[in-house]
Amino acid sequence: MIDRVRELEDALDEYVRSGQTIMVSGFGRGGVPFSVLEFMADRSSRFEGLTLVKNDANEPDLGIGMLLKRGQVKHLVSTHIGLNPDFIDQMNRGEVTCELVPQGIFAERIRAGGAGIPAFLTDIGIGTVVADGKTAVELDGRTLLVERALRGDVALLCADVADRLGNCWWRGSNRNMAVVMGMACDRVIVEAKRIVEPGEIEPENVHLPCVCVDAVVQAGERRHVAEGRHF
Amino acid sequence: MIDRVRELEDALDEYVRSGQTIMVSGFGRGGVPFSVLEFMADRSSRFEGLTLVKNDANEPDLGIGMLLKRGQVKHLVSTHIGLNPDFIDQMNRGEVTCELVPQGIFAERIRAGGAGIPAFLTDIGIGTVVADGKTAVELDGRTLLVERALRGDVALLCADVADRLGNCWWRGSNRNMAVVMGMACDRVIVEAKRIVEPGEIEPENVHLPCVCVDAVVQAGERRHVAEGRHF
Amino acid sequence: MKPDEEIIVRRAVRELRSGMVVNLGIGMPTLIPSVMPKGLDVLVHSENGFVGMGQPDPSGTRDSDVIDAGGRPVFLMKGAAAFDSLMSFALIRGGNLDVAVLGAFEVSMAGDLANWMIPGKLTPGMGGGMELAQKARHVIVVSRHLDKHGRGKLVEECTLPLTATGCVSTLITERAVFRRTNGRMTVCSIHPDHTPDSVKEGIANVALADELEPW
Amino acid sequence: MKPDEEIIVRRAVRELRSGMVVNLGIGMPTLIPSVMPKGLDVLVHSENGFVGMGQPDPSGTRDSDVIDAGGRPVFLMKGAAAFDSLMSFALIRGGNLDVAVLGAFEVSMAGDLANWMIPGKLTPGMGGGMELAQKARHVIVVSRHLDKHGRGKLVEECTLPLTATGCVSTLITERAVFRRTNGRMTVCSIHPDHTPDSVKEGIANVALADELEPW
Repeated sequence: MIDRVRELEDALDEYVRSGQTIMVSGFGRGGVPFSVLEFMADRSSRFEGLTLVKNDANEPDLGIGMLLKRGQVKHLVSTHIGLNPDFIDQMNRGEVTCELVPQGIFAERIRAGGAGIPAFLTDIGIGTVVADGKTAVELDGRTLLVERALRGDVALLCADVADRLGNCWWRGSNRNMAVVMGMACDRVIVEAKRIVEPGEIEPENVHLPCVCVDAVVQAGERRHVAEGRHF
Repeated sequence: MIDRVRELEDALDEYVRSGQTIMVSGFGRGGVPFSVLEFMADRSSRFEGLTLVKNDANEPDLGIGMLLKRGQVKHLVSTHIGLNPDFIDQMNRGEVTCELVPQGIFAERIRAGGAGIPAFLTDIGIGTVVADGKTAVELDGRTLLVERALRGDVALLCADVADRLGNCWWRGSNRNMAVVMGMACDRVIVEAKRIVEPGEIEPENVHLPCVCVDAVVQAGERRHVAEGRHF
Repeated sequence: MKPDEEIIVRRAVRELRSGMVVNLGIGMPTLIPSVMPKGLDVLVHSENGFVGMGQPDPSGTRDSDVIDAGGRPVFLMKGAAAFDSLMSFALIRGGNLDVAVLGAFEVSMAGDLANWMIPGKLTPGMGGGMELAQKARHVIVVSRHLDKHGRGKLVEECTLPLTATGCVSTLITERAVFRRTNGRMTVCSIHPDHTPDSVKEGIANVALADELEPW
Repeated sequence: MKPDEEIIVRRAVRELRSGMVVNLGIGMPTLIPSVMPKGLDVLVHSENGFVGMGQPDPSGTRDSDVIDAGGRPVFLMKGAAAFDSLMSFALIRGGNLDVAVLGAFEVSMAGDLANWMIPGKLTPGMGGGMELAQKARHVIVVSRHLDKHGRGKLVEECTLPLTATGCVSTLITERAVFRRTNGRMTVCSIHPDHTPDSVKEGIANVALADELEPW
C-alpha cells in the first residue's frame, strides 16, 4: 500500500532547499501550515533566500510572518499585505521585494501552472498599474492582458483531513489557495490536522487528489494565538 | 426562502428556445439529463435548430441521440461520437455539422467561458488537424494555440443530489462536464435524482454552488436501458 | 459600530433585494450582515470561499475555520457552499455577483475607484478588489463623506492608483447617496440631517438629480 | 479476452511499477486491471473522473454511477478520488501521469500516433487521446501486430490524422515490444513464439536492439 505519511523533519529535509520558490496555503489564519513554517523559522539558516507565493503576508511573528522577520525571504508574490506592517517596513527599506497580484488572477495563474496552461488572457487590471509592463493583445476587438502560469518548487499546505495516500479535504474557509498550489508545485508537503485511513474521505468529496501529494505530516497542536501573539 | 424547485415543463418553457446553444452534461450514460432530453424529443417542433455542446453523442435513441435522430440539432460540439453510428451517418450525409475538440480543451474552453477568461494558450493539438485554422502565437520561445472560451444560452445538467437552493452534488463518474457547464451558461436547469433541503449537502462538499443554478427539476424514474434499447 | 457607520451601512442595506448575490468587502461593508432585516434573502458571497455567509459568530476566534475575508469568524446559513479561491473568483469574473459593496480611498466623478494603495504610506494590496470592482453588476461604495483631512472622498479625478475605471454605480456616505448617471456621479438622495450645501462640502462640482430619492 | 489480447496486456502490465499513476485508454487498455498481479500498487487514472480505479464490477450495468472511460462499470479502490473532467485533464496536462496505455490505428517509426480518425470511414473523435498522448511521461501503445488487411501497425509515416507527434515511448504487440530509441522505434523484445522475421512481417525497415530484453 502506498503510504505518504512522513515525519515533518524528514519531508522538509528531502524536499525543501534554500533559494527555492515555495507556495504556501492560507488566507488570514485559515489553512496556514503553521507547524511547517515554525520548523523552518526555527532553522532559518537552512531555509534562506526563498521566494514565497502566498495569498497574504500573515501577521508579524505568525505563519510566513516569522520567515519574513528572520530575513529568510527575498521575494514575495502576494495579493494583500495589510496585516503585516513589519513586512511593509522591510519592503520600504528595500530588504525584500513584493509583487502584488489581484487575488483571482493570483489563483488563476497558479492553477494555470498546475493545469499545464502556459498563459491566459484577461481584462482584469486594465487601466490600472497592474497592466504596466504586461503584454497586451487584441482579441475579437478587445484589449486583453497576457497572464503567465506560475509554478513552484514546493507547496506547503495545511489540510483539515488527509488520508495516508495524500487525498485532502478542507473545512470552511481553509481551502482558499491550497488546491491550486498543490497542483502547481513539483513537490507537495501537506501538514494535516487529522490523518485518516484511505477510504475515510468519500471519493467525491476529495478536494485535492493524492497524485499531487508527496508527503503528509502531522500538524502539531497549535499554540493558541490571538491578535498576533502566542500564548 | 429562495426555492428554485420547478416543474420540468415550466422551467423548459421559460428558458429553452429553438436556435439556442445548449450545453448538456454527461459522459457515456453517466450524468445525462435523460428526463429533460426525453421531454424535448417528445416535443421536437418546440426545440429545433439547436447547437448542442456535449462530451459525446450518446447512443442512437438515447439522451441527445433522440434529439439528433429527430433532426432537432444543426451543430454539435463534442469530443467523441463513436458510439452513435446514426449520427456519424447524418454527419456524412451533411444533415448536421460537428466540431470535434480534445476532451480536456473542451472542458477548459467551457470553464473559461464560465470563469470570465476570454481565451487561453495551449500546446495541445499542435502538429495535428486540431490546429488547422487556429491562431498560433509565440510565447517565451514556444508556439502555442489560442483557444477561445465557450459559453451557452442554457445548460441542462443531471445531478445526483440538489438542494432547493440549487447546490449540487454528483456521484462517481457522473460529474464529468456538469460543473463547468453550469458555470458557463446564462440559464442552468438541473434535473436532480434526489432533491433535499438546504443544509443537507455539507457546504464543503457542494460541487456546483447554487448561484449558478436557475431551476431544479425532479428527474423521472429512468426506464431501464441496456445496450442502447429501452425496456 | 460608530453612528456615521451605522447610517451608511443601514442605507446601503436598502439597496439590496431578496435573491441578490452580494459580496461585502473588507472594512465597513462587513458590518452589513449585522443590520440586515429579517426577510431580506440575499446570498452573501465572500471571496475567501463562500456563498451563503451568515451573521458574525461572537463565540469564534480569528483562528476559526469559518472566517470572512476580513478574518472575522462568521456563521454559515443553511444551504451555504464553501469552495476555494479559484471557484470564488471564477464566480466573480463569470458575472454571478449582483452587487459588491466596497470601501474607498477615492471615487472619481466618472466612477473610477481607488482603494488599494496610497504610495509611500499604505500598501495593503488589492486583494480581490480589482475583480470585484470590475465584474460585479453593481458596485456600491460605502465611505465616510470626508477623509480625516476634511477632503471629500468623491473627487474630480483620482490621484491614487486605480482599482478599476468607471466601475462605481453608487456611493453612499453619511450625508448622501450618489449614483453614476450619464457617466457622472450625481447626488440622488440626502440624509435628513444634511442639505445640498453640506453634501457639497469638500466636493467640487457635483450635480443634484432633478428629483431626489427619499433617504 | 482473446489469446492475442491476453499476450499483449500481460506484457504491458510488466511495464508498470508500484507507485505509478497510469491511465488506461478505451479498448484493449481497459483489459489491464483484470490481469494486474497482487502487490502491483499502481494508481489508475480514468479521464472521466477518477484516480484509484479498481477492477471491473461484474454486477454493474452501463448505467452505473461508477464507469470507466469506455462506459463499463468498475469498482473504486479504498482511497480513490472522484472529480470532474476539468480536474481530470488538469492532472493530465499538469504532468501527473507516469504512463498512458493507448490503442492505435498507426504508430510511425518516429513515434507519431494516429488513433482517432480514419477519414471517410470512422470518426469516433479524439476524446481525451490527444492530451494523454502529449502529456503522459510514457506512452505505451498496445495493438495487434497487423491490421485486418495484414498491414503492420508500425508504419514508416502515419497516413491518418495524427493524435500527437513523437509521443509513443513503447509499442507492444503480440509479437514484439518496440521502444523509441534515438528517435526511432526499435525492436527490444520478441515473444517466444516469434522470430525477427515474423516481427518484421508487414513492417518496413525496423531495427533490432543490440541486446534484446527477455519477453
